[in-house]
Amino acid sequence: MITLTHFLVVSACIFCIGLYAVLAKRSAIMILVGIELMINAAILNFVAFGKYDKLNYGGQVFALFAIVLAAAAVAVGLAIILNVYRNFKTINPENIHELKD
Amino acid sequence: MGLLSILIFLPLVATLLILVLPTSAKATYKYIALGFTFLQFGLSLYLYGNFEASLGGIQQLEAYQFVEQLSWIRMDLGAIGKLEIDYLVGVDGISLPLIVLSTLVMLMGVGASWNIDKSPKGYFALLMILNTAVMGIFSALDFFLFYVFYEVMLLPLYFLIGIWGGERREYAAIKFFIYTLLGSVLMLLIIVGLYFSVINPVTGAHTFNMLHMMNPANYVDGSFFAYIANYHDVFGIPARLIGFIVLFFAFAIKVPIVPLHTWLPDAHVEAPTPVSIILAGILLKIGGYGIIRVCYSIFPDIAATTNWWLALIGVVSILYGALNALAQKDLKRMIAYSSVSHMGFVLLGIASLTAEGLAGAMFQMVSHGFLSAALFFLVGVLYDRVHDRYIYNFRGLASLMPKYTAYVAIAFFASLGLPGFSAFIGEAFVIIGAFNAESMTTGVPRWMAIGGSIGILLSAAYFLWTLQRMFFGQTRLQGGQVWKEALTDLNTREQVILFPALALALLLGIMPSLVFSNLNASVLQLIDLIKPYL
Amino acid sequence: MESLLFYAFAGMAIVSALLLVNIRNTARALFLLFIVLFAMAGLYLFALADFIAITQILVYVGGVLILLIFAFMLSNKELLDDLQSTSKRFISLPNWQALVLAFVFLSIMIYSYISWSEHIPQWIQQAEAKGKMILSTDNNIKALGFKFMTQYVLPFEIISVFLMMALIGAAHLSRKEDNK
Amino acid sequence: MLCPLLAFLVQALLGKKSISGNIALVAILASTLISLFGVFLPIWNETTILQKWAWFTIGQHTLHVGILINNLTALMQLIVCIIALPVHIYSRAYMKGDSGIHRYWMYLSLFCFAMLGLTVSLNLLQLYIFWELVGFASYLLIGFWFTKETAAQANKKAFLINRIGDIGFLIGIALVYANCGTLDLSTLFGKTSVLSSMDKNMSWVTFAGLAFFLGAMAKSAQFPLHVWLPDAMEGPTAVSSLIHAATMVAAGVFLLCTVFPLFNETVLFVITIIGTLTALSAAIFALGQYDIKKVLAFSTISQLGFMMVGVGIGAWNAAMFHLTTHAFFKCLLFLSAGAVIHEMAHLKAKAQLTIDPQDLRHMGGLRHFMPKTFVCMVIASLSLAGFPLTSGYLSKDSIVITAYEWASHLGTAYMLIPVLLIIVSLLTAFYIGRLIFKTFFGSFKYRSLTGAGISFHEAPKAMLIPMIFLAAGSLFPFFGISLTDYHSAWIMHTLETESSYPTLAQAHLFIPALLTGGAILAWLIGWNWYVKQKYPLSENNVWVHFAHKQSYINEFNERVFVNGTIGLSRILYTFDRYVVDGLTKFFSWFVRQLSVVVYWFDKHIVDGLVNLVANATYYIGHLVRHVQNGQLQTYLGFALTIVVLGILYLIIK
Repeated sequence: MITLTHFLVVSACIFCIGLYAVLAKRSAIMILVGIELMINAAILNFVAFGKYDKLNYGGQVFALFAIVLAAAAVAVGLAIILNVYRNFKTINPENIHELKD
Repeated sequence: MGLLSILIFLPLVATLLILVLPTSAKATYKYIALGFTFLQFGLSLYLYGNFEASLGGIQQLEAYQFVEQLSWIRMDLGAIGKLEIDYLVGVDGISLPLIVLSTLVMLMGVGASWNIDKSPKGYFALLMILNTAVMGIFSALDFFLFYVFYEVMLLPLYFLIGIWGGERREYAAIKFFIYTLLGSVLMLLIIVGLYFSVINPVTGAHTFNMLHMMNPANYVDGSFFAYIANYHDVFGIPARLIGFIVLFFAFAIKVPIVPLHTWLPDAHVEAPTPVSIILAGILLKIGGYGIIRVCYSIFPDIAATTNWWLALIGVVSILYGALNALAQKDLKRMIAYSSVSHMGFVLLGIASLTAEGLAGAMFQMVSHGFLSAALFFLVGVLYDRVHDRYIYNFRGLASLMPKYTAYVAIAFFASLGLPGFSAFIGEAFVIIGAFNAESMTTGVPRWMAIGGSIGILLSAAYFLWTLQRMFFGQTRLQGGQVWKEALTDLNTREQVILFPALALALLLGIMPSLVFSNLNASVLQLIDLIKPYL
Repeated sequence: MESLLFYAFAGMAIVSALLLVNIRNTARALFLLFIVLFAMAGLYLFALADFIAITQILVYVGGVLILLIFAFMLSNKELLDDLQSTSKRFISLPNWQALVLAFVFLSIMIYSYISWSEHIPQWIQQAEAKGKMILSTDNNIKALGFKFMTQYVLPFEIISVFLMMALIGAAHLSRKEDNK
Repeated sequence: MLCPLLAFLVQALLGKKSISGNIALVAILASTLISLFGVFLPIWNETTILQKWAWFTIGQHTLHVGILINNLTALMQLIVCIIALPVHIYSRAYMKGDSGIHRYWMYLSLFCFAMLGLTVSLNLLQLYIFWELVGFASYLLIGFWFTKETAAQANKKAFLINRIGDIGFLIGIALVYANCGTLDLSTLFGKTSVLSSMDKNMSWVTFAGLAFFLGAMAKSAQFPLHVWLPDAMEGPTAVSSLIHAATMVAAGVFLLCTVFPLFNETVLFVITIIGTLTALSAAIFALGQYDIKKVLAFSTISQLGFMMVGVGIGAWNAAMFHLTTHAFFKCLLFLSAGAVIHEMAHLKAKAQLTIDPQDLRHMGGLRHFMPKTFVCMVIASLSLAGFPLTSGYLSKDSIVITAYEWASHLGTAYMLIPVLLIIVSLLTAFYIGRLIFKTFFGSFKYRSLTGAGISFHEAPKAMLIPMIFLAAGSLFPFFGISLTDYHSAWIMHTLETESSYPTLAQAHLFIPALLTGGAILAWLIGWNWYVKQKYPLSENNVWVHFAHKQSYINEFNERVFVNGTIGLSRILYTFDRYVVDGLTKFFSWFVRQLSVVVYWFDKHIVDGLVNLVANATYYIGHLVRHVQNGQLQTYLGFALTIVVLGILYLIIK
């Protein structure tokens, strides 16, 4: 029997892996990948909880919204990365520290 | 203002005077000091002259003489009770000879410091403070007052050794200071303990009065140091025994007894001559005086049970000190060790708990007082001339300095207990008292007395050996011709200082009654105090 | 059987994700992401969200992943150098902070899930009790269609506009600017 | 008695001015007259005189000083005076021209005072005081020529060995005081003595007796404490004759006679044994000596041994008798030897010889030059050897015969003692004969010098007169008319003791005969050996060597006791320095280390806490600065950290 907790644990694992990638990776693309993983983990939670909301289908609906938003975010993010790459000739965020003065 | 207070605080006036006078009047300091000590000596002689010998003292205030009692500190501490500290001074047969001795030795000390030229202001001021403290110790009857004087004494000595001393003066001064401070801190603990155990029968308040502490009736039942129904113990040792041991320890450092003596040679060797004189002449006596006045009088029950150990320590000190003196190559160090040996006799005599032994111990203290002072002065004379004290560097001084040799020989023979001199009376009666102890069943076995008498033999050995090595034979000096010219015979000032000391040694040797008659009543009283516990 | 499959998918997702974050080669990492996303889609199925799973595959695998690969390829040359220069260690030193943080976060979450599972929220209990759960026999796609067009029509429209804005913005950003 | 004290004080005050010694001379003359006419004649055989003054009170006991004069003390006092007087006269000539002469007279007066004080002391403590003063005066006189290394050594040795005895004496006094509560001689040993009511076999009595005997042993140079006496010959000869022959060394015997009632059987037996041993060993040692004074010194020791035996066998009157006669003839011997040495020293100085003026080997044939000295010396020698018609004959025989009677009373094993004594007597005759022969017979080595303007002549009158006086005293009429019967001597009469054993008539006959015959035989041998040059033994003979070196007792003492004590003292000093002081130092080191630790604690922990606050602020600031490094990931991580912390807080709360 697959309970709610099963999903939640898996999603937590994925989320944390994504989190690690976001925090530790030296490539903007991998950071983006990390974000995707986190979003996926969130979607999994939506879906898992949505199982108990037959009336509104809130979980699945928002999962769809989230997927769309993620796709949009990836698109924008990749565009930014490409721009940055063009400007700095690197996608390692450590080397991109022009944000500070 | 009674006579004793004048005696105590007279040097303080001198201190003030010296401090007030500008440095340009440097030359007058020593005259001031000399004048005041002379005055003090005169006062003490007056005290001696008016002393009523038949009164005992010890634990009866009525039997004390020249008593002054003023309320000093009165404080209501609420739940703890009232703090009652008196300015209580008085003299009995135990303290009188020591007071006279102290004034005399002080006089010698001031005379010996005639050539001090390193900041004489501070020197003489400190010397006078020391003088006050010493007088205070010998006449204080309030334990708190006693302690205050005891502490006041430390400081000037520390500076006198540490500033005016020899090469390793700081080391010696620190050593001396730490040792003595250790003793006095321990003493303070017991004082506080006693304070809470004893009440003044008149006012009902806790008191520091030593005389009240000597009366078993004044102890609060169940208090820490109570006589009867005392269940207090520390690590299984009864509280009163602890108190006695700790107090004894404090005074034993001063005496000094053998395992605690190591400050003495260092302090003596490094101290300037006058300080050595005072150290040996007065300060060591404070130890003996403290044992009699404090340890024995306040804890007579313990004194009666522990005297075997005390006597053993005394005998060990005698032999150990003498043997160490035999091994010395430094004249001053030798005399320092001889002091250890001679003070061992004091302890043995005290521990014998016989009238002969106690009186002999007191006499030995007095005699050792000015004899060791004279000896240290004599070493100082030599050191002044050539700045060397190494025994093997001198030979045949007799033909070079006949007067000096005569004085040294007299002092040596007096110290080694030649009859006719005071040390003989002291040592002989200590030995006799120790022998007598078995008949009186005070618990000191005879072999200890025999051990002590071997110390007399050893003292003859090291003194005579030194005499032979340094003074007899053909003149041969380490420093050659330079020394030969530097080693002039005694001058008048030195003779004036030495002569009275040695004359006194002779006088007391021939007429010991000068001391014994004043002592006797007190000694008997003390024996009576202890006897019930034997 | 069902739970075995679930565990297989879950294991695949987690292991692949772990490999993903630890692999140095970005290209491989992206392919591992592909696997992760597939596995996730499989997991959605177990949550009875078949439409979401399909959308996941379509949008992510078909769109996002392609995009990422494109971007990777565009910045490839520099990226490879960069990868070479980084530390060969399995976990390079500055990463340990991230690792610790992630672990702490994970343990917090798992702890809270476990403590939470002991007293499940009321609405879930009610749903379970009343049988108002999505069942595997339900037609989810139809229900979703109805919901989108009725109850969620406004968010649906907004997200559509938003998506378009994003796409236009992305295109604008990534266009070559000669005048700069 | 106080006269010499006055003389001493006056001379001490006058210092160098009193060169002549007239004051001392007058003083001793006065003392002699007083003691003879004022004390001795009235007191002798009369009641005792007792005068005392309270000295001081200690505890409940009051000690007195005073004078106690009975037969014994009066006799002793007289001896001292009568011997001291000639010695004083003699010294005037002998010491003439010495640079330290004023000190000499001072010391001599001090000695006389102490010795006289010793004889008339009222109680044991007073006796002890004078006892030590005598030793002190002797110390000063032995070391009179203090620039001489050997003299300085000898006086130290003398004093120290006497000190050993003094300790014994003191212990004895203490024991008596502890047990009897008084030190008064008359109370202790008088007619109604405290002791008579006591059991004499108690251990303390034995112990005290031995302690007193130890004192006497050292003072009277008994084996093995005799070693100081030969060395003491470093002093001027006049001093040797007075102190180390006649008076001071006899003080030990005097002490034993005084405290005689205290002794029990055991102690007496020990005394006898030691006395015999001393007599024998010293006689043997005397045989091997070349120094004229050392021969005499050993003979003194030997004779003192006789006296001890006298005391030991209970015949203390015989001991006193021998003491008296011995004082005369031994003093004479020394004075005569002194005269010889005096002349030899003159000869040496004039002829610039490098010889020891006291060495027998350089003398010989002197009877031609110094006939009067020779006669005096011969009389004294005869007396020493116990030849009939001399005083020594009487006194020595009295001891030997009494010893014989004592031994025959007790049993055969005890016979060893009189037999040994007889042997010693014969040895005595032999060595004194050797001395005489070597000095006065034979041929004089330096005779050639005397012709060449360097005169070698008789001693001056000031030296001769006392010698002649003493020679007269060495003859028998001085002590008793009877030639053979010592019982009739007046000293023996007065100091009668109750003997517990019967008189043996035959002993009175054959022992004197044996002694006299033996002595003559010994002289014949000596004549043959030394005058006729038929010396049978080589110089390096083991036994001669053994005797010469005094059986290596000195070396033994040096090695065992002196080095032992000094070694012990060194070890103890090292112990003191490194262990006792080391402990102190260790303690101080420990405290210092502790303080270092505490300081470290203070610096790093306590102060560290303070610093930590500051540093924490700094580091947090630094941390925050670090966070604000413009890197998104760090920002993110930081934000997340805070979130995590917040969540953790919520969980834990």
